[in-house]
Amino acid sequence: MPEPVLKLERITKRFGGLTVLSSVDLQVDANQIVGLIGPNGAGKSTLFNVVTALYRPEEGIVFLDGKRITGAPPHRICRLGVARTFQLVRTYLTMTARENVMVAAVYGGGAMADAGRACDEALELVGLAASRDLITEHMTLSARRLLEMARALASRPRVILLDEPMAGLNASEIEEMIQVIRRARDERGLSVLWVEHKVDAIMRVCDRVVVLDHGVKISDGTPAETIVNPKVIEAYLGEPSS
Amino acid sequence: MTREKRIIGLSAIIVAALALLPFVPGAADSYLFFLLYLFFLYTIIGQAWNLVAGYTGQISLGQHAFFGLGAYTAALVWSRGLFGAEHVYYFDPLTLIASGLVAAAFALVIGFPLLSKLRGDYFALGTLGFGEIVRVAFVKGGSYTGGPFGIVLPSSLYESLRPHYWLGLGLAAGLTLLIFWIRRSSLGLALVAIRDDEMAASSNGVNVLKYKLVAFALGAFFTGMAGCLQAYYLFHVSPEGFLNLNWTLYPILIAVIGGSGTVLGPVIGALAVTVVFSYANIFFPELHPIFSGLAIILVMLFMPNGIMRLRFRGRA
Amino acid sequence: MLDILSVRLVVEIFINGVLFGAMYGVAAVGLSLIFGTMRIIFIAQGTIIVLAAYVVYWLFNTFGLDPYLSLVVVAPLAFATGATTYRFLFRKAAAMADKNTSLLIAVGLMFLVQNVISFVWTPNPKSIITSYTAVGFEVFGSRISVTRSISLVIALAATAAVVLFLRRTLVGKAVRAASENMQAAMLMGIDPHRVNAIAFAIGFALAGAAGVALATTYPFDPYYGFSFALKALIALALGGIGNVVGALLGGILLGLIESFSSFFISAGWADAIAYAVFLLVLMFRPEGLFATSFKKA
Amino acid sequence: MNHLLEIKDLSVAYGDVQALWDVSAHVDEGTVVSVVGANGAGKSTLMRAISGLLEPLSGDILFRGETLVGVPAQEITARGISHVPEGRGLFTQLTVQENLELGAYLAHVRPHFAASLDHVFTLFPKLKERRGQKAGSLSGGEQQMLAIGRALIARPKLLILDEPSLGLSPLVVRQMFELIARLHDEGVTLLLVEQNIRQALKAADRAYVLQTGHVAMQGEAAALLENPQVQKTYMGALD
Amino acid sequence: QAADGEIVIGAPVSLTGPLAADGQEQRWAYELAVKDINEAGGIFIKEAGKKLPVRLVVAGAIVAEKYKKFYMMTTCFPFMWSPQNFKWSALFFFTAPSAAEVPFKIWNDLPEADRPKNPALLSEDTPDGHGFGEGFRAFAKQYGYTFAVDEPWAVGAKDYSANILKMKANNVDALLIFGSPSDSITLVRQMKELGLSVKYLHGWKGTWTGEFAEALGSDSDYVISDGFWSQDFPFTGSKELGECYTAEFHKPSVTIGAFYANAQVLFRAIERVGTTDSAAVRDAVVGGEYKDTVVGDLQFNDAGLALIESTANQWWEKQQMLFYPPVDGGWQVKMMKPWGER
Ligand SMILES: Nc1ncnc2c1ncn2[C@@H]1O[C@H](COP(=O)(O)OP(=O)(O)OP(=O)(O)O)[C@@H](O)[C@H]1O
Ligand SMILES: Nc1ncnc2c1ncn2[C@@H]1O[C@H](COP(=O)(O)OP(=O)(O)OP(=O)(O)O)[C@@H](O)[C@H]1O
Ligand SMILES: [Mg+2]
Ligand SMILES: [Mg+2]
Repeated sequence: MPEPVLKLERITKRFGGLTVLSSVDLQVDANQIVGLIGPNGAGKSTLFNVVTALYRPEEGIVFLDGKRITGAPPHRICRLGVARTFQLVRTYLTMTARENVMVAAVYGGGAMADAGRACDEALELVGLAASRDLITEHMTLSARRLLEMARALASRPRVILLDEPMAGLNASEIEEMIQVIRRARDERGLSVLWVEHKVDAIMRVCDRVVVLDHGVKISDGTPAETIVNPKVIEAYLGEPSS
Repeated sequence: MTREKRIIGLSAIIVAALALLPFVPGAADSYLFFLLYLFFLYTIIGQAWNLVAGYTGQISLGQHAFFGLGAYTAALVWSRGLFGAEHVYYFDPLTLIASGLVAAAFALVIGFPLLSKLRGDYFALGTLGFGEIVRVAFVKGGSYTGGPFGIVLPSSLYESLRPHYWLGLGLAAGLTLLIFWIRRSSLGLALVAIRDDEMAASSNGVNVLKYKLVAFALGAFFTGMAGCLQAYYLFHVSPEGFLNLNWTLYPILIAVIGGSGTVLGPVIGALAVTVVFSYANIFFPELHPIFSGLAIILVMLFMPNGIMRLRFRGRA
Repeated sequence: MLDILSVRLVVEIFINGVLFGAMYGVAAVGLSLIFGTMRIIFIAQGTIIVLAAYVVYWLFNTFGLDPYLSLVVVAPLAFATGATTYRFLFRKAAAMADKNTSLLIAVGLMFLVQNVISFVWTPNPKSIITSYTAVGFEVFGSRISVTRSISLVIALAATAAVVLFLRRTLVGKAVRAASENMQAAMLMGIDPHRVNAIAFAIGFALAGAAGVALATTYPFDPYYGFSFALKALIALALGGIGNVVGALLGGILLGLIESFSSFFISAGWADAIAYAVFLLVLMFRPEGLFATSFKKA
Repeated sequence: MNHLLEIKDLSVAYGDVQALWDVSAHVDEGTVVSVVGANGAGKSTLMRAISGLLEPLSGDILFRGETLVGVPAQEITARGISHVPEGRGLFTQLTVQENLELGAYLAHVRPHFAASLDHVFTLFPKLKERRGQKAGSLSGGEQQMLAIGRALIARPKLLILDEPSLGLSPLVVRQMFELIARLHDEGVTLLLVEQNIRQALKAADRAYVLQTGHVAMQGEAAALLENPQVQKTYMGALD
Repeated sequence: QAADGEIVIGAPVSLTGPLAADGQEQRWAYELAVKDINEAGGIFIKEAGKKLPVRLVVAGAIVAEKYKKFYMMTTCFPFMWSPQNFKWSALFFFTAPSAAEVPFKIWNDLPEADRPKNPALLSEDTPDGHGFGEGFRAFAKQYGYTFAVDEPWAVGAKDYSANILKMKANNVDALLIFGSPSDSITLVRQMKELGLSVKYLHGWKGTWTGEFAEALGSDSDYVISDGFWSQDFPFTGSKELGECYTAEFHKPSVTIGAFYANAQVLFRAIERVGTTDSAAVRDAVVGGEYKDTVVGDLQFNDAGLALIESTANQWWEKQQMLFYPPVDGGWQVKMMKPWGER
């Protein structure tokens, strides 16, 4: 069996007395899109922060392609092939869209010579090619969200962590975003770990879905299995309404 | 683009004209000539601070330490003949570089712990503390640093202000050019990314600590060389004259009045500060600090983004 | 050295350190308050304190007003000056994201005020002589200065007032809210400039109180404000920026560091030692020595 | 009839970039009005102009017959408009409790604070658990809850919600819309910006569709919900 | 410069910043000297063939050495000035060693019982503080005293309780201090607060300003100060100069004489050579003799240095009583009373 691209073992994270993640195991296989869902405050974003080394876990190990990456600083982790977006959008506000993406293209670990091309391709992929010279301070929130996606792609990662990329998009835009995610996987051979509250989208696109509740993994399976899991219904989905 | 080209062309002409000015008879003896020297010196320290704060977002309040370290390096190397007895020290390139390097080395040594641990105001305070420690260390340095009196250099070597003028011009223009280049290079990309959002930058693969250090050390390097240049002018390097907090205050004033985070801002700021300070000094000898204080306040009230950005307000 | 050491001596060094540190403390509390509104280090704080000391001096010499009594005049005057200063100098800058502007206005204000003082009252040091200045009293065999003890009381009262204001009153919370997100504060119905002006005014009133303490205890000159502000800054950082009680404690700690290192090492090194401790604290406890909670990264 | 809120030919610009052109709309007392539209259509801009965060270029905004143009934002809040802005506008350095207290900053709502607080805590029990924690350390969804809770405490006459469901889990989103329905029943007037268009239209009485700064469509929410063009452009295949 | 029918003299004087206090006395003395010379008709210049008036330009520092303009100085220590081998300046002042000897000479003239047993020295961390400190230590050795406490004195620290406690612990009975006016005032006040009494308190630089006595009131009594000059000097014009100053400022000065004399020398030098040519004026001063100035007779050596003697005054009811060098019928130094008995 091939190595999973990203593998998390027994991740535990506390803030003071508050345990936000307790012994979470999780893996993302090559070319898979894995959904990560759970109620607000379940610890999803915290898990991302642990993987990208913005937080240091109290316990647990993160492997990328079988190699341990816990302990490496954030920029190193990006260069090794883990890119991410942020739930509360963080673009470089004084830079243009293209410059934003260029940062990742130049420093993210891909070949320097290709940086310009990678940058333009990423902008093209998310559909922001026309806004490339806008200062991002003047872009709408959702455009910035797309920009973050482009930025993550431009660092040419092995795996990409998306934190609610569809928040604030309407149905048609969600449709486009799904295409972006799929194309990223299909054309770039990426693996995706994706946090989202738009359950329909998750269920349609993901190969597997992991559910967190109060920092504990309560379910891990195909979308079909997940959607009928009583624990998940109770903690997250609620009784299906009309 | 064409506008930019015009500015570059114009700047080149101005620099060339300034470089030729000392050949005009009588020019080198005028008060204006001295003011121009001061203008160059201010441009260097303003640009250096701007690189650290304007581009990288790290407010340094320890620039006086680098200025002093540069000056003391020159003075010590010279007064002790560290490069050999037969060496000529006055306007010696080796000493000049050494001054910059010593300042940069200190920046690296102190910058590593400060920048890896501290952010924002705390970093600013840390550099301030560092600057004061350096000052006290030189005051208490005994015979090695000349204590509070400092070190005196043989001022009889002084012939004219021309070499200072040219060196100042060269450094100021060179540094401005360097910053212009940095802004468009990938280095500049990293620096601005760090300024805008450190966390995002590190997640995009930017080695935040490394580039902060690079900017800090580069700023210190040029500030140190400016210190050396001023030592050649004053021939007396003392804590009072060189480790004075003014050398931290001035660059900030210069960069912010001109427009921090812009390439030409510190140049404009240096010009403004030179003019305001000198003319206030001539016309209101007793009141000039009042006048200067007022000038700072007025500029900040009416041109809060600096003179440089004034014209571009409202642009998308 | 050791043979002259006695418990009493150590106690005296300690007491003097605390009393002196309280001066730094009260300045640091003012800095902390203004930091809470403007997110800037208000570098002119020390100079405003010195200005207040000159006003106290002037009231004393012209009208024979007792320095402590003059607090009744000085504090409201300072309060009004603070509000006016905010209105005309900082209002516009407070709304801007870039804090350098406010910082520089403060620098300009410092230059301006210290030189105006120098112009009006000459640059020579001034001090106030009354029946209680330069007088000490004896407690358990240790001599303690009267005016310095009163300064400590002033510092404690001022800190308590500010803490109550910030933690207990809604306006205090509004100040902190407005400093973080001015637009959001407006959406709460807060007039950000009004609450900022109040905080600024209180910061100045504190400077007025500190000015009284300074004028009765030490000679002062127009340029002392800046070095005083620097020390207050260290006190602030020791206590943790934004932590008001910490600011006072930081000031007292700084006083102790200086007084013990002056005695046991050398007065010439006291400054460097204070700065070194400050750097170490910054490095290993950047949230200050007296902080109880962490900020989010 | 007199509208609670009336917007007349409103134009708004950011510097040189105009974001709204001659937008007219109105909200009647006790109704829920939804504003929908694509990203960048100008929805948030319209809300910011109403609550006084942006100064219009031209046009007028009337609230209970009085103009809001030129009135400072805090004064508009005092007149009874609460705006939960895009991006939430929390005070991240203050605790949850302090954020909520500031919701009752206005003198006339302060006496009701205790009761309102209980109400908010029953709506969002998570907030009660986290009341001593700094708002900045809350999860994204918890922050959204806090923002809404804080606005409710001010007991506004007009509540403006800019994408309240953003980042909330499905369960909580459902609760959110139930809450909106309940507020509607209680007679609170609501102006709702939502990307979740189907839900938004279901919850609303009237709706406006903004397109690149213009009002493209308006009318009864139920009618718009059935409108094939709206369905095609904004609801996609997913819903 | 003799252009345009007047003689322009530049005076770099600190009018702002921390040195402005000195600067103002300096300017006053220079302006008076210029006024006096102009009232006498000016200075005769050969090229002009007549006496020309003098105009004083007070401005920021001029670097004489660089511009090869002659620069007359005082109140600068020769130990700082001499090693530089300046060609374009001349200086008259006392040397730090000669001044540092003064207290020991005074002590040795005291009755056996009054001589300090445990003297202490506090000298400021500045160039002149260091210079003096060295001098005091050398003479203490020579005269057979040892300092029980010898500490550098932090500038502007405002809190000297650590120094004071240390002196108390060491039973210090005499104290030499070298520091700024502000610091000296602070120190004396805190000595009183903390109950440190000494029999002899002699200060340099910080204790001679009028502010010292003004700030301390009667607590300044007994304190001894150094000086460059005294209106009690038996030299021509001394008394008038002092009275003129006191009439205007209501306080005494021990510096204005030096500044006035500085101008006197320069004017006479110009008169001697009859030109304003810097090199000629310089040559007239260097190696020259100038008799009967307000500081007495000045003899410049070949390096351009003339030495004067440092003075000592005791504060008494806000007056400075000259007692060293002794003048006939002058003040006799008093031992300081403990604080409790005053
Ligand atoms: N720095 C911190 N200090 C204290 N508590 C924290 C901190 N960061 C996160 N938490 C808490 O940890 C919990 C998990 O937060 P996290 O942001 O991971 O949630 P989430 O699953 O991403 O939720 P959402 O879907 O709402 O974004 C929350 O309850 C939050 O309050
Ligand atoms: N601060 C700003 N500066 C300049 N332009 C802005 C600013 N904010 C918004 N805009 C522009 O105004 C237009 C309308 O933006 P607005 O935020 O109102 O859109 P929206 O409909 O709320 O979109 P979203 O659904 O993405 O929130 C957009 O074109 C946007 O680029
Ligand atoms: Mg989250
Ligand atoms: Mg919006």
